[in-house]
Amino acid sequence: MTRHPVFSRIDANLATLLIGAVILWFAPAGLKSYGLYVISLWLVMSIAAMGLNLTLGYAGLKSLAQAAFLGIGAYTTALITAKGGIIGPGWSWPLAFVVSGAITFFAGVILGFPALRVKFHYLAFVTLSFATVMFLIFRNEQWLTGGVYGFSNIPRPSVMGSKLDNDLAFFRFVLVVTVLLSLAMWWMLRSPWGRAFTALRENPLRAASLGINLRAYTLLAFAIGSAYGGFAGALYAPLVEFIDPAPFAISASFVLLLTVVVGGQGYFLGPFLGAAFSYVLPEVLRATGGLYLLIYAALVLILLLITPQGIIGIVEKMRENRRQKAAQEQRNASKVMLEA
Amino acid sequence: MNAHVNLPASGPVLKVDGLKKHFGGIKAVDGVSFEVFEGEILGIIGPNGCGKSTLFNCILGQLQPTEGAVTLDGEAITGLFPAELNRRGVSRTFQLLQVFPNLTVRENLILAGQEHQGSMLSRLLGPKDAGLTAEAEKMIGFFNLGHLADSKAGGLSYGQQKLLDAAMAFMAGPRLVLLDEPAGGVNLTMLASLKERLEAINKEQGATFVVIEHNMDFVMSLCSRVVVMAEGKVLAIGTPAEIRANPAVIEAYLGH
Amino acid sequence: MDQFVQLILAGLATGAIYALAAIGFTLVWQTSQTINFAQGEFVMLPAILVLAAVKFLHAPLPVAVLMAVGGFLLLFGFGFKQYIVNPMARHGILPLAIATMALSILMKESAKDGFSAEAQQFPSLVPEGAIQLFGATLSLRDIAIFVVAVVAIVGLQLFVTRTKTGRMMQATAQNPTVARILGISTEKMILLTFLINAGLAILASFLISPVYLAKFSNGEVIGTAAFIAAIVGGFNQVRGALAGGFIVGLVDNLAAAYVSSAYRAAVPLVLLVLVILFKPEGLLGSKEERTV
Amino acid sequence: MKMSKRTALLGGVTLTLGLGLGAAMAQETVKVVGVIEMSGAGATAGTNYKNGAQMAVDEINAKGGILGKKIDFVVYDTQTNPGNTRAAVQRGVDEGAFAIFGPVFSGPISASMQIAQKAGVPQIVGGEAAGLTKQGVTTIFRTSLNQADAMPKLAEYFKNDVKANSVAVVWVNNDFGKGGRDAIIPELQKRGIKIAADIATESAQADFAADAIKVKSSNADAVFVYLNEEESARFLRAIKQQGYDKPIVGETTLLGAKVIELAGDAAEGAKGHVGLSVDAPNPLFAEFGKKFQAKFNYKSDHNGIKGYSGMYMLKHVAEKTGKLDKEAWLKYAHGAIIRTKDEPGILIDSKFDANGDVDRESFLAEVKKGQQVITGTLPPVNKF
Repeated sequence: MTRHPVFSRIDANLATLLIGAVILWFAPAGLKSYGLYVISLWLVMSIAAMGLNLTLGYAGLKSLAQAAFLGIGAYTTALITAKGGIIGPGWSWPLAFVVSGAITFFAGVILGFPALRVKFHYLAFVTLSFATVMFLIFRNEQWLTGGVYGFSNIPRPSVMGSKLDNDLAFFRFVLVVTVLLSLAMWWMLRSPWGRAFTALRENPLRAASLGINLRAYTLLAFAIGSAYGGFAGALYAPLVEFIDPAPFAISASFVLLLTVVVGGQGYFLGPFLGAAFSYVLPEVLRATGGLYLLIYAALVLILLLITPQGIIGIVEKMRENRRQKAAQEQRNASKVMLEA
Repeated sequence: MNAHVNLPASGPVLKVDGLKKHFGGIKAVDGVSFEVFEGEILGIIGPNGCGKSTLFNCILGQLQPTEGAVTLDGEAITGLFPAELNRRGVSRTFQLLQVFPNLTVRENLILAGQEHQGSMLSRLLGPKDAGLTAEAEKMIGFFNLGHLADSKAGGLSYGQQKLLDAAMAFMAGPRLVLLDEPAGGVNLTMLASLKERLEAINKEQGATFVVIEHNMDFVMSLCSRVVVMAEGKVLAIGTPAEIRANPAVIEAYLGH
Repeated sequence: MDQFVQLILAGLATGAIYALAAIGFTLVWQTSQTINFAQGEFVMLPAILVLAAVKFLHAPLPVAVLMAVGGFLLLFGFGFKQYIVNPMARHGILPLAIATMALSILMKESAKDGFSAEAQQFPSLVPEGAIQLFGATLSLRDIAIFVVAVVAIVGLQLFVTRTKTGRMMQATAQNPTVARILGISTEKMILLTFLINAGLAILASFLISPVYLAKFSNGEVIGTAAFIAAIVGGFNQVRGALAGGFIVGLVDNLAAAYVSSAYRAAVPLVLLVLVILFKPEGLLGSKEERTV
Repeated sequence: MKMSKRTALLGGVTLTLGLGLGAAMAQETVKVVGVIEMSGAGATAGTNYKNGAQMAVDEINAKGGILGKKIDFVVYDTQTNPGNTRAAVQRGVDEGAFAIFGPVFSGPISASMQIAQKAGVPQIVGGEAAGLTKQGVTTIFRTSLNQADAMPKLAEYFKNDVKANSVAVVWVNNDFGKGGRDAIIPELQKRGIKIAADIATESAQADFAADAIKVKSSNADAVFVYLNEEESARFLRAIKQQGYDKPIVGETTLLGAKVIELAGDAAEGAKGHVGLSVDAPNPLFAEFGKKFQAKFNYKSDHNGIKGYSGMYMLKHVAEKTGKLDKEAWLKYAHGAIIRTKDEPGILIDSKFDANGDVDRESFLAEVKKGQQVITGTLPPVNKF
């Protein structure tokens, strides 16, 4: 049997992921706290974007609530791990991680139900409303979340009895979690589920006629995508060590949407590129002084004008051109075969 | 090919009984009844707007019938969702092209069969092809798509997509296949090969077909029996020879 | 009771502004499938341009207004369509929507860095003062906002339904393919809707800036309100956007007073979610046909 | 795919390089990193704070700098986002800053002050929320009065001068506004004053009609307005439209130059307590105001004064210790009393206590004929 491009592409995704992980493990040795903070943030936001990429990029469901899920995860983690943690410092973070994922998973299921009834901009609106309500809860329910004053002194997790107060150690911890979550996502996307999600996006009616349970896959896409937001939140809280409602506002959900689109929706590596663009590039541009947001916005515009499919779209366009050429030759050949 | 008219002793695979679908005052389907038996190819013909497509959509759960019943092997399936029907062995092809353009031909075929394999969980944890590669390769070979197996379906020609669409309908080893204008827009050479493939797969899989078609020659040579519809009602049912000789049919087709 | 009347009247004035923004939003969506996330910034910028022309070019106010109107129509009516929407339209709704998001940052930051980070007074065309109505105090400014907005909207509606160009525009919005077959220059009609959108934004800008003050960040609130109002109205109906604007303005004011000021922002949204779940085509919109 | 792998690697390398540099270039300057709200909700306050600080830096450098070394003042925008603020403070620390200057909003300060403390870098902030100096952070210094000190003064004012038996409180729902609200309400109640309405508003809110109507129908004897600048102006306009005629009382921002300019006639008669003001009866404030106006072409508000005097505080303490040593700086600054006769740039005699809180005179003021008029001077909480 011949090698199929799609299957080999998935393998290339895996290879890039693993090679990238090894490089990242060693690369930041010379970085100071700030650099480590920025690349840790990059990975954390990549996880959140990966979730949104599943919901939006693969399954085609427009969600404007990813930052709210990030917030649910972050606050859950803060509550579980703060002040020595509920079950001692060693196990509090793993518990928080699991609970954050579970809560956001079920919130995603609930939010997914409207997705069964309404499509398109109404779905965006329903998720937008959810995000607004969550933001207001974070801000107003001071007894629980610390309200506008925020939640401070969130501890870093401990691994085998030692707390990851060292920024490099914490970065590597984030890296390991990111790789594990990416592997799980990679596996899922190449499994029959991944194909079903794509089918859901491309043609739900046809998908239904092939026995694909639209209801189950829609809810799953929403729930798993949301859970990745929650997982990212479980890392965000100890990374910043302080949370308040601001990073979970509507505008933050829009930035995540931008991240996924700029990176390349529906591509496995898109969220990593997008998050580098959305969260690392502004840090680099900050050196250009007061105009950096202007420059950033102009870059987004130019990039989208050049390649509306996102950064990965450039690569994909070249591959597609090559494939089209090959396909054309094959078509010519096939005509001869059929007519013969 | 239309020789095995001798009907089997067992009950019908599909039974449509007094099916009605009204849109406000318009009676698109108005009391249609017929039966389809094991292994046969039943054609449904009729002039445009006679209610063929609405009938199909009612049988397939895309529309809720106003009245009447549909049974599959004696079990009521009236108004079941398309996905549920498919999992019970009813599959279909589409009048307009409905393949997944960004998946390859092989992936389209695997997708068409995967939901019939195992459980949700086993589909997540099991192999990525859901154990269907061999089956897909067989179908690819059968429909002469071998050289295109790794091309994206969106890049195929119209006729090739039509073949793929049909191949997808057969992936899960269906009990009953409803084909919506399989010959529409397909050129003559391709048409012969399509007809031959359909006949072969009908024999090989033992599946039962219902075909909606405009192309009379295609229907008359492919089908063992034909239902003629007009204005939402059944005008006649019979073998192609009987239909050709039926004055009401001639009237409906040629009388104006 | 007079508190209630007062809230209703204030809500109508705010709602009129939202309606202006939402109508432009809807028009642009209808003709070119553009979700303009920069709509709020479209309303923010014209006032800033006027002030900038006065400050930097020392233009007298009427000249500055003319310059701002001309410049804005050119840049954000014609230019927006030509250089952002046209190249991206065929790549789907989302990349274009994200591009407008970038545009909104660009407009906001340009206004801040190029003009001022501070709020500025904007001259009012209407004198200060108030009248008493149903026991409630009603400012002349609110009345003027309401009247001007309603006149503009009624004028637009008359234009669309009573003139040949208007009907051609509507035909383009409803079915561009058929319109093209009928010999309508759809390109020109689409441009016209973009110009009308820019014009409505200018009007809204001049009406509210005296009250809200001219500031680079003003678009955030208005943009969201316009988006919500357009959805309430069904997204594809000018009449719907009009009603949507008023509903959002009213519900917002009543919610602030009677429900909870801390959860004020959520009340209209939650109400509307319920509406959407039970009437997915919006309050006045028509069902989008499902094609098999 | 080869391409994207290569691109990804390249990106990683560029990133690593880009973030790793920066610290290396230590020169004969004093590096002060401004971590300030230049965009987002705090942009106006941040811009003033930065401009004030910049003006001080230019003056100091023109006169030879601190201990003969020029100040290298760079500003990183925080977008008024705590995460970004944290990153920017971390960056400043990594780059070897002698001090961190900012931010102004209290949430971002809470998010970032542990970073500065961990590194032992002084942080001079513009925040007023009471909690900031209560968490045992040893590196933080305020440039304005703590809400906990300002609000009792104001409650007294409500009781004795306004003679109100009931007050409607309008506050902005961020840490600044909430902090003020949480501080004033118990002080008012302690003095037997009823809270007739307790109204939260959004930051960057544009339409205040509903809130104004609510205040009016609460029939309180007076209203206390605790909002940011533009919102104060919009609220004043909205309540004026309702024909409101009872006392409107505020704290510092409400009586600021910017609010008076923006609100126009609607600001007339507003009164209250002012921490810092270019209109204070103090020639140094007036001179600062003139210089600022000349340089930036608009009138400074209290945040401009905070930035300016804060930078001079930094300079003064460094010169007092006679060396550029952070530890020594911190040691001297805790408990430092800086008088204008020694350091005119501080603008007003100030005492910094062990928590980093500042104590100084403050003023009672009223808006008359479009001007802030100081009607009285209140002594510091603890005389020094």
